[in-house]
Amino acid sequence: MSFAAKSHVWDGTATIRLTGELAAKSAGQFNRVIADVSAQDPHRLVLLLDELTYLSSAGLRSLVYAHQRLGRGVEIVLVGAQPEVAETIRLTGFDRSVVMQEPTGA
Amino acid sequence: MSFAAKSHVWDGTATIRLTGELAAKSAGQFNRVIADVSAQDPHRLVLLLDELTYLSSAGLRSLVYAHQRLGRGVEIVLVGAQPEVAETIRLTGFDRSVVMQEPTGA
Amino acid sequence: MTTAKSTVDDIGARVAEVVRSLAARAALTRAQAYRLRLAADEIATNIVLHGYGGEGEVGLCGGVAEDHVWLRTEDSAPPFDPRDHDPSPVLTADPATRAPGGLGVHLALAAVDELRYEQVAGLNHTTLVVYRDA
Amino acid sequence: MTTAKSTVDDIGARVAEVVRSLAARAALTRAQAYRLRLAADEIATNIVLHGYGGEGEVGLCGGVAEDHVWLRTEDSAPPFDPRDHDPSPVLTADPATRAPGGLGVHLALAAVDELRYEQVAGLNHTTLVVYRDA
Ligand SMILES: Nc1ncnc2c1ncn2[C@@H]1O[C@H](COP(=O)(O)OP(=O)(O)O)[C@@H](O)[C@H]1O
Ligand SMILES: Nc1ncnc2c1ncn2[C@@H]1O[C@H](COP(=O)(O)OP(=O)(O)O)[C@@H](O)[C@H]1O
Repeated sequence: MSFAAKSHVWDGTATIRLTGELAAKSAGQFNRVIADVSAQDPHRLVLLLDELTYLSSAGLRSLVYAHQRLGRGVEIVLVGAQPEVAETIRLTGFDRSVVMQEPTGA
Repeated sequence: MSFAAKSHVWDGTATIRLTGELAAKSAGQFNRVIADVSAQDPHRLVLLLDELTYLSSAGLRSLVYAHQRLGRGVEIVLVGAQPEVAETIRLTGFDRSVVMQEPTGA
Repeated sequence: MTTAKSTVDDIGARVAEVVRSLAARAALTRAQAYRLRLAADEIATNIVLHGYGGEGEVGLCGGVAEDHVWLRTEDSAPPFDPRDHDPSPVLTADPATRAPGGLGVHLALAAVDELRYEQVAGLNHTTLVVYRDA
Repeated sequence: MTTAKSTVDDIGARVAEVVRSLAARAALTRAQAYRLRLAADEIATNIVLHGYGGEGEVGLCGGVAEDHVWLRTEDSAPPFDPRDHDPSPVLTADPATRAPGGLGVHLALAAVDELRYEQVAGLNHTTLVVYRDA
């Protein structure tokens, strides 16, 4: 059940690499990283998901939080989600409000 | 669930050291060792139990088998049983038909 | 004596452990195991959070049948049948502005092949089933 | 697809795994965990051997309550209530000449603090309880 979120902000783009399992236990940690990067007013948020092995609804709640914290004009890009994670995002309609990219398209 | 039974017979005494867990899965293996040593007609069977960490009724069935295979005149000595194993032997009345020894008394 | 009640912070790991063991025995595909874990995590986390209000006892059961794997939660919180929950208001809302939450039961129902709910001796029994034929 | 029915050779390891996890959560003493494992091993091995005649499905459930730990087997073999089994003929016989066997149910009943048996929806539910106060 390990989870890590490493972020950096450069030229208006905030990038967060998620590693491990984003679920009820780890959502608070992710929310704190989102709050940190949003304080730097990025105009784009890129989440690198290729090492995210598990995502539950508690993690999706963090995505909603990111949306609302960053504001409407900020694009959220999800890169390289593993198949099960991508399926979960689609099942809950988040693919309509974010841009989903294959890793090579990043 | 590992189990090992190492035996030797010397001067009419068969000694078997039991290691690990003697349960349904391992009882057959122990029975084969008993059959081997009984073929050498020992007059005494010593079971070294200090490394036996688990004993279920399937293992006690092997003790009955040993009794019957070796015959009435053969003494069975159990040495150094761990507390839970010793309790199981007592609960099933085997302490009446074998000699139970502390390791230092062996 | 520790209380050992499950919390939102540990129930997920317990569920994952049970699913791992069932998946190994039943030779589930990675996708099947993932779906069972996700559904069980959502259901069990809800029991702790909404049913008990933060912490409480959740019994976990599991087995492998000829054509399916099943996992059941048992709890003594107030009755709640996940099949009665309608997620459509949340799903049709704009994700950027909708209220957070309200997705767990929807995901659980979508992830498994069957979800059964019964009350047995005053307890909630919620059973999740994943078919073994992929 | 593997059948994954439990056999006498693997049921013991499954039981041990469930007990290990319960014992860790409930901080059982070594002796308490041993007693729960022994009883569950005897009951579950009997279900496979006597109930199913060699192999069959056994569901395993467990939980930690305020003052006890419980483990339940669920099986669809013919009804068998271990509490009805009288071990005294075997126990009073001379161990050197008695028939082998007939000790498992006795050990199971002696090892735990409670053993409950119910039929639920045509299944045997056998529940073992060990109190947490040593
Ligand atoms: N075990 C439960 N007991 C009581 N209410 C529940 C239970 N599980 C879910 N609910 C109710 O159903 C709603 C939807 O649950 P869910 O889809 O998981 O979303 P969320 O947990 O994010 O609110 C919860 O907000 C809660 O009101
Ligand atoms: N689940 C079961 N279904 C049917 N019969 C059983 C079951 N468990 C035990 N029995 C019966 O009870 C007897 C005693 O069981 P036990 O004390 O474990 O000894 P053993 O298995 O060595 O015979 C068995 O021989 C069997 O006839």
